[in-house]
Amino acid sequence: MSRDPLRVIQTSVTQSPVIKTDQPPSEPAKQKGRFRPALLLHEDHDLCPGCGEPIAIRLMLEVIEELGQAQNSIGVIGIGCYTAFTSSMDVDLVQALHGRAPSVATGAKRMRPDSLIFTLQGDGDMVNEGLQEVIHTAARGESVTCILLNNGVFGETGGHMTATTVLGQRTKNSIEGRDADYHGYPILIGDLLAQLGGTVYAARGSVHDAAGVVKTKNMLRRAFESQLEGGGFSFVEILTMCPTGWFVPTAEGPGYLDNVLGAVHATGELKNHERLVTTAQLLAETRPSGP
Amino acid sequence: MSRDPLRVIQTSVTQSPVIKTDQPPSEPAKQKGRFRPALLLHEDHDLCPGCGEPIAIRLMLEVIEELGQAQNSIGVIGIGCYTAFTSSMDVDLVQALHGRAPSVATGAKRMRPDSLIFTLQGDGDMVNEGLQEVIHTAARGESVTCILLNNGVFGETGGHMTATTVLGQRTKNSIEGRDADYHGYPILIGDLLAQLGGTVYAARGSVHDAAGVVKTKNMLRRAFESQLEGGGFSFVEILTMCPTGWFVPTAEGPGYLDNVLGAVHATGELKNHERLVTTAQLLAETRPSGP
Amino acid sequence: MRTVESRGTITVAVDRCKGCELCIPACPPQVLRMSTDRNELGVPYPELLPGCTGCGACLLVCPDFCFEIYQYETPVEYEVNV
Amino acid sequence: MRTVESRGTITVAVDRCKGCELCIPACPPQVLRMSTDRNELGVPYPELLPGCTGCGACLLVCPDFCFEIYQYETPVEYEVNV
Amino acid sequence: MEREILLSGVGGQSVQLAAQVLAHAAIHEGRQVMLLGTYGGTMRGGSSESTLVVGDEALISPPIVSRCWSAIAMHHAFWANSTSKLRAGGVIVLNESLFEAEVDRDKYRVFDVPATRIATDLGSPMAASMVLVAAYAALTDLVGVQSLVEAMRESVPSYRRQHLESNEKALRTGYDSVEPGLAPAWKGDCAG
Amino acid sequence: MEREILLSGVGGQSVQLAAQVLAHAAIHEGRQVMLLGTYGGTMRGGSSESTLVVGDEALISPPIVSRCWSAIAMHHAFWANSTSKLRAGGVIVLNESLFEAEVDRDKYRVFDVPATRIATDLGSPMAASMVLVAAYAALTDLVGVQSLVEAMRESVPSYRRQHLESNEKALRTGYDSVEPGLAPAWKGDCAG
Amino acid sequence: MTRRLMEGSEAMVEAAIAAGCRFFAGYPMTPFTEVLEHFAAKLPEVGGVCINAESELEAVGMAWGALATGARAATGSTGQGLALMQESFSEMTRAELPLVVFHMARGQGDYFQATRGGGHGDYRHIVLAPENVHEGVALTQLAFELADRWRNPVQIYGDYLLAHTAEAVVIPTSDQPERPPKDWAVDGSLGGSGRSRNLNPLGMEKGTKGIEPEPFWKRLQAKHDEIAKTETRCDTESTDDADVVVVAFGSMARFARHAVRELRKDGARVGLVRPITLWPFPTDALAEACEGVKRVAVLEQNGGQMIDDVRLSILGRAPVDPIGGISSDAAGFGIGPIFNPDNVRERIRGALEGREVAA
Amino acid sequence: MTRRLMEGSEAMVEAAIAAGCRFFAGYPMTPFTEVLEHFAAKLPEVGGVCINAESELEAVGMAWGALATGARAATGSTGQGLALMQESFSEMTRAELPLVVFHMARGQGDYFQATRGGGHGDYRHIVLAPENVHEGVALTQLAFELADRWRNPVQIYGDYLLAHTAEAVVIPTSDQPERPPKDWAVDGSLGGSGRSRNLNPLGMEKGTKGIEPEPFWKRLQAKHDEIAKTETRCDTESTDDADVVVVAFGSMARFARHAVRELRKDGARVGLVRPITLWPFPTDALAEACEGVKRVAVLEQNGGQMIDDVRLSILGRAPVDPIGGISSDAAGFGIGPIFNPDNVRERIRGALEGREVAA
Ligand SMILES: Cc1ncc(C[n+]2csc(CCOP(=O)(O)OP(=O)(O)O)c2C)c(N)n1
Ligand SMILES: Cc1ncc(C[n+]2csc(CCOP(=O)(O)OP(=O)(O)O)c2C)c(N)n1
Ligand code: SF4
Ligand code: SF4
Ligand code: SF4
Ligand code: SF4
Repeated sequence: MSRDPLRVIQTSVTQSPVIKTDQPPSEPAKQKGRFRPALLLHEDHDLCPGCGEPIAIRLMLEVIEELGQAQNSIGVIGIGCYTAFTSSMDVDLVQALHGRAPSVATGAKRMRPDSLIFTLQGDGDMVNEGLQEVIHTAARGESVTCILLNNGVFGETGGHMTATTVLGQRTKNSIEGRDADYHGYPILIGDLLAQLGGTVYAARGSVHDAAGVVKTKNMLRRAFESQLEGGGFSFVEILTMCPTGWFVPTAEGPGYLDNVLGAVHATGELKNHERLVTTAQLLAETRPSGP
Repeated sequence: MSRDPLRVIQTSVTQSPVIKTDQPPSEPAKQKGRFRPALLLHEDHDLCPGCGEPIAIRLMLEVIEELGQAQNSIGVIGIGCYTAFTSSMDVDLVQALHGRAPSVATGAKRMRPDSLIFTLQGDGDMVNEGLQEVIHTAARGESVTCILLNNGVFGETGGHMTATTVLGQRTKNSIEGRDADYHGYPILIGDLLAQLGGTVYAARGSVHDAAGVVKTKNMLRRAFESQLEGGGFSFVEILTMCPTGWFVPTAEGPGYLDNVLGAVHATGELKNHERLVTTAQLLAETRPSGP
Repeated sequence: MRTVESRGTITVAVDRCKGCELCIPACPPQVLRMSTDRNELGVPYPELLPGCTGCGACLLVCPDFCFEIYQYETPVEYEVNV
Repeated sequence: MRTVESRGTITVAVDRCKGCELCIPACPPQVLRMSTDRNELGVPYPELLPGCTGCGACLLVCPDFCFEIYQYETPVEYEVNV
Repeated sequence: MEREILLSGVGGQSVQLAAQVLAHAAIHEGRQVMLLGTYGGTMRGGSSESTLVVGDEALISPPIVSRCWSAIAMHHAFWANSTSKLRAGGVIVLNESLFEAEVDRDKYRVFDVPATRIATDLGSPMAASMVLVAAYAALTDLVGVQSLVEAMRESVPSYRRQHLESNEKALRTGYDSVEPGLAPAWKGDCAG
Repeated sequence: MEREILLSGVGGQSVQLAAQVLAHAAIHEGRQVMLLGTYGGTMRGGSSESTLVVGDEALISPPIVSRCWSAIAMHHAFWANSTSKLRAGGVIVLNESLFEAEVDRDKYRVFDVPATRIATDLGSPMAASMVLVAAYAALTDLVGVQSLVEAMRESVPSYRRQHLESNEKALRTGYDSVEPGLAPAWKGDCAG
Repeated sequence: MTRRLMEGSEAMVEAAIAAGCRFFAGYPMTPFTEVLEHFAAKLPEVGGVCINAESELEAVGMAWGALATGARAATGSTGQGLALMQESFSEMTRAELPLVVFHMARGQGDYFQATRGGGHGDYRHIVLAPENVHEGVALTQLAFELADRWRNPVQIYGDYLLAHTAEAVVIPTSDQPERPPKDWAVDGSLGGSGRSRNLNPLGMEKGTKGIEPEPFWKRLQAKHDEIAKTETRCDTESTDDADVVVVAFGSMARFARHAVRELRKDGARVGLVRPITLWPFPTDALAEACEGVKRVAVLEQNGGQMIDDVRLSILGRAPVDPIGGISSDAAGFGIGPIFNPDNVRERIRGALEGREVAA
Repeated sequence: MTRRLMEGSEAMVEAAIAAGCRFFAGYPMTPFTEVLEHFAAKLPEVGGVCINAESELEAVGMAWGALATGARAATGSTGQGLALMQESFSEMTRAELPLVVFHMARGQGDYFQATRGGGHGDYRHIVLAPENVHEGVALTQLAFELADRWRNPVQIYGDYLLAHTAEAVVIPTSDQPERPPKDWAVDGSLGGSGRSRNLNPLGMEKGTKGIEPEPFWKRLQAKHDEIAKTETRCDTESTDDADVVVVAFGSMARFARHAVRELRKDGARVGLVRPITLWPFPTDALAEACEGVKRVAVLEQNGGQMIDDVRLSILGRAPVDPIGGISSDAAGFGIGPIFNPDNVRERIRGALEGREVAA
């Protein structure tokens, strides 16, 4: 738990009336959003306060529903904090071992070529333990969609460094910050995957703010659509907050994501069929002044 | 054996005298080259006629000798046809499992930071079974040199497709030629490695002709030098002939290499400290008219 | 005193809120603030002030599925002390 | 008849040769050709004609370590029927 | 002789720190100790428990016990586990300020210590667990107050160094807040 | 009854093909067969051997034998292994054109067939192994010539279809080149 | 039903396809390579898929995915490659996936790997060890049946000799028993309904929170107990009046059988017990066959592995002695000099004479 | 020599470093994670290196490289992660590398994995199972000694309780016995001389052609026989007059010992045998301790694995019954409800009364 129980919450207290929000409004109103996406069986989960993973999972489920694929999808789930959602996601699932989801997805797709097959993995799962699996799956051009929840740490085991941890980032086993000489450099997995012949779509989004969430949802939609068109491998990386693993106060998660992870793993589309963009180019465009 | 025993050798028979070559010349002459490099215990080996791997191994051993590293080198050897040379290479060696050499090299380097540590691997070994190892080792910026003998097939087990086999290439299990839809696309491993933060040197050479051999030797020298300077990860990929695995007549190996493998895995330097070049750029430069 | 119009409103599942505060900066008109009270989990939760536009940004960023969003057919007005 | 100068020469370990022919096209002055005889392994091996420059290209491409290279202090001349 | 002590409370109440302080203090006094902390749930407000065994010589007790000699309760929330293991006649030292459950005062020797109030009065409400273990130490003579203070200095992680003073004050105040030796640990045999 | 046949020669002499033709022919004639080919070395010119067992019913022999009833030798080079396994009185059919080793003609029943010469005369020197197995078949009555021809048609890989005719001619010529039934396989018990 | 001459690897692949196998993934390694090659050539002809996986880890993962959709699917390798699959093997057993594994071993040194596994926790694979190509065909088809029946992985333990020996075999076609419906598989159709599935190795149920491994694992254990009770298979020959019973499996048993018959001809009182299932080991059948024998001689091509199971069956009622041992060719592919009828007969004769037989 | 309160994971890491371990690589997994964390924190302080490897496969490979240079080096994981290392484990045993493995298991279900392995071929690891943190320290140091002495991997089989229980321990410093010189290691200095080395698992020699695995593997087998003869370790208590002997290892033995002492107080004739080396299993010591007993009760937290070794030791001379079973907490980390003194005592009492004890 990163939240310091002694920290006093600072809110701007105005004289305004506080509006009752414990039930739907009595005035005539149209419901525009529900607690949970249709494809979630219940809202409860044990993930930490301020974790970005549930936000990403919502998006993914919404897109599946919106594309009419609720009854035509098989998800292959890695091992990480998000695994807790396997009991509440209302799509058919296969639990894979840590790192192994892309191969499992491959086998499923080859036997059910018309189903929407996706993986859900963390950065530890995909870029550490299972790096080879996802690269080979992309090179092979499997028509599956791999979704990466990238928080730059192993959340589940307590916040250790992964292959995407950015330089200087403090983690449980790089307590002075990731040091290039001792720990090496982060891998920009999106760049590696985008350039492979079998990849048709690759993008990197983020859930640190509402605009990021909206953009990320569009990426997920495009990725799934590419798969349904049968083209080849598609990939969406989603930067998610892990205040617990980052040792930052919960509320500072989004800012830390944007300033630290986002300054290296820049968001944007990396490949859309013929168009190929590198992270370096994205960074130059979106953060011309540098991190 | 790819060589058809019935094929008649066509040589241009002239009226010239055939010069005796069974012993050194009696006329005063300076010896410019010896049968085997100094660091090879004997010349015998069981590799196929026309195999490119012994040529590459010669270069590697010559460079080690020339850099004065004969008594300061540890080679970590993968599993493939070239493994047969572990009994004749006169440097300290560690035999690794198929795919695992880069990690073994890492452990050795960390304990002996001043030694020249290199791996010798085939494409099956490095780009199939152990893809993840070499990428992580490069990202980590380990000061080791990984040497890839890339013939686009598993030679040792009989010529099956690997992750570098180019489209259309016939192999034992892609007998109609590698088909992108069924088998996926080749991986340009040099490009993946060059772009990683921990890589200081990456190049792709070839032994299909004498000029290629000379260039490749320079690449090996630069790679080893980068390591000795302590900079980070270095990598040399060497395209080698495997007439047996390619199902082509032995003498056609070099041409096949150049026209088929070389048209995709273009040769040249991919990274030299700050300078980064992609294979696509190399192709545009060296084969402007396309394969 | 001034009048503030709410074009929309929300319901909040207070007892599911883990108090992460992600919703607070996400709200474009800045009409969410953390309570001084604590919920069953022992943490403060968001309270709504007048001026909600029903944009759903809070819902988008909340990791705990605490929000429902409504858009009024006719905006509702509140008197506010500034 | 014409005179051909050899600036260098080679020794060939004939019985180690596997007959791959890689040395033949590698030789810049094209003075190597495959024998009609066969060696212990049952394959033809390279024969040297006049005109060797001692460049060592054959050595560079031979997978079986069959070549030694020499450069003459004074070039040697051969009479050749064309 | 071996004494089992179960500490329990709610995550965030420094139950584990209190257990460590007691353990380190016992080591200072030459005893053998064994300590196993367990946490329930991933959220703040989950259970925090610790099993501590202190003895004269090589311990026989495994790290999870079925019966125990005494219990320290910072809160009633996760008290059920402790109470199920306590031997009849066992010693209970509870944080009167927060503890709201029923306790069979005939079966056990119960001591109420207003630990949170004492700590709040000292200006450091987070040091309530220090008050409580110190009171426990005094009541049972398990360890002396000086050992506790030194043990606390060892146990507090470096990034919490600013709390050393207030913790020491809490320990000393807690130790003095009860009548010492009412339930001696090292005299007589295991109660019940 | 089971008959073990060891075929041997030098890589490139089509020893394995010959063994397969014999095996397929035996299947045609309703027999059980077992066949295991082994190669020595990676280079051309290494050994090429094959163990074939043919029998009336479920075979008892394992795929590697210690003793055998007969041997077919395309060349003397790797002959030692066969000769060490041959039972006294065993049948040897050898390629007289190339075979240059000593054979104990008192101990074994030896038949010399100039297989390479016959094949060369037919214009297809590579079909020598066909000549030799056919001669073997005739001498031992192991299988008939028609079975051999059909078996050959099944065994030749598709990219060698151009050799079907010459192979057939080699088989028939080989079959007719010896006096049939001199060393019958299916009469009497295992020699030696 | 024509007989065709096929090497074991080809025959078993044909048998698998006839049994409905539609997916295979593998990575080459001698002597397993030909199994992969035959699947690669033949599966597309029946609309199946064979992937030349980039490694053994990926191969087993692909099989996992194919199995999850309800297809009959398999992978394989030699012991080295299977070593890499151990985590998947144990978890697939827990996920109750009917995997079939073609293990073409480099000899018999992988008995422990096959029967005890190197995964974590309590799990077992059914292990079938064919003696020859005919049985290779039959046991391949049985493997798919058993895998489905028990929802448990089944390994076929072969070796170089099985893979490379050709015999004239008949591949039985689809007179297969009715297959149990795979009401546990995922086809993607059950989302959005609350009845979607989660195929997992932890016993995790949809709609609940947390997992309860203990009852789940105990249920698996009970299943394994049931398999152990009902699925042992064993072949005995001439044990009734035997002084010495030889125990051997797979290719080694072929040599043992030959020797036993030859020795019987000489009047020796020797019998053979051949476990067909290495797990569950035919403990009872072996114990029964060895009642009253003077000695049990274990002929295995390794340093002594199956002998544990033999001793566990005999439990001291007769001396149990090894007459096999480590034996390898120069390439390490597993065709050691022990595979020689004379050699084997001498070893058994040694046991008959009460001599100690050197490995 | 001050006593310090340390959790098992920390104490064992300190013991390893005091024993000269200078390299560690691992990948996090509960309950092994803290071992990695402590190595990561402490090794750099002594000039050593700890790499947060990107996977278990890479971790074991790195340890391989470090060991090859002659350093004392280790890796570790839980059973799941070790499953991935099986190929390396068997080949490192053949390459005779003195690897030390910290196995912090999720319970005792990995007994087969530890003692039989899931690698290929014939090989064994020495397996040490500490009962408590004090012994964890001692056996860690012994592990490095044995690994070097035998040039063979040594595993330390611990679990959640061992890793997380804190005790006041003393870490013995460098009063280590003289270390044998590593005249087999490679330091890069021997090239160009004809005496360069090739550290390999195949018995391949420099300057020769081809390999000769059989004699090489037989030599390893002989080494393992020698280890089995000389390195068994076993702890017995109150077995002299016992009617029932309980056999248990590791954390489970802690509970068994407690129960045996309590039951002895009540006059029950019960004893304890605790194998300290799981391989080599203390067959003789166990057989001796169980002479004349009415029953041997095997208390292990799994579906029945060590019981094979117990039965192989007793060979029918007394009934051998399981009194443990599968037992897990909800997270699957291995602290099942069987770890309860009352529960254990009742199980042993059941064995004393001749009742069948349900798992
Ligand atoms: C083979 C294997 N090694 C290690 C683990 C332990 N493990 C479980 S989750 C996890 C980290 C997950 O990190 P990540 O994938 O980044 O997801 P997050 O928890 O951050 O969501 C690890 C290392 C495992 N389950 N399997
Ligand atoms: C884990 C494992 N899988 C498979 C093999 C079998 N194997 C040995 S060499 C080899 C292929 C080697 O190919 P490559 O690395 O390209 O080298 P080449 O033989 O072409 O030189 C394979 C698959 C092995 N040794 N280990
Ligand atoms: S540890 Fe990080 S990733 Fe895991 S639930 Fe907590 S915040 Fe999310
Ligand atoms: S198979 Fe290929 S790589 Fe191997 S020795 Fe032959 S030609 Fe070379
Ligand atoms: S974002 Fe959700 S969980 Fe976080 S404070 Fe707001 S309502 Fe609570
Ligand atoms: S290159 Fe070497 S092996 Fe090949 S033909 Fe020439 S001499 Fe012979």
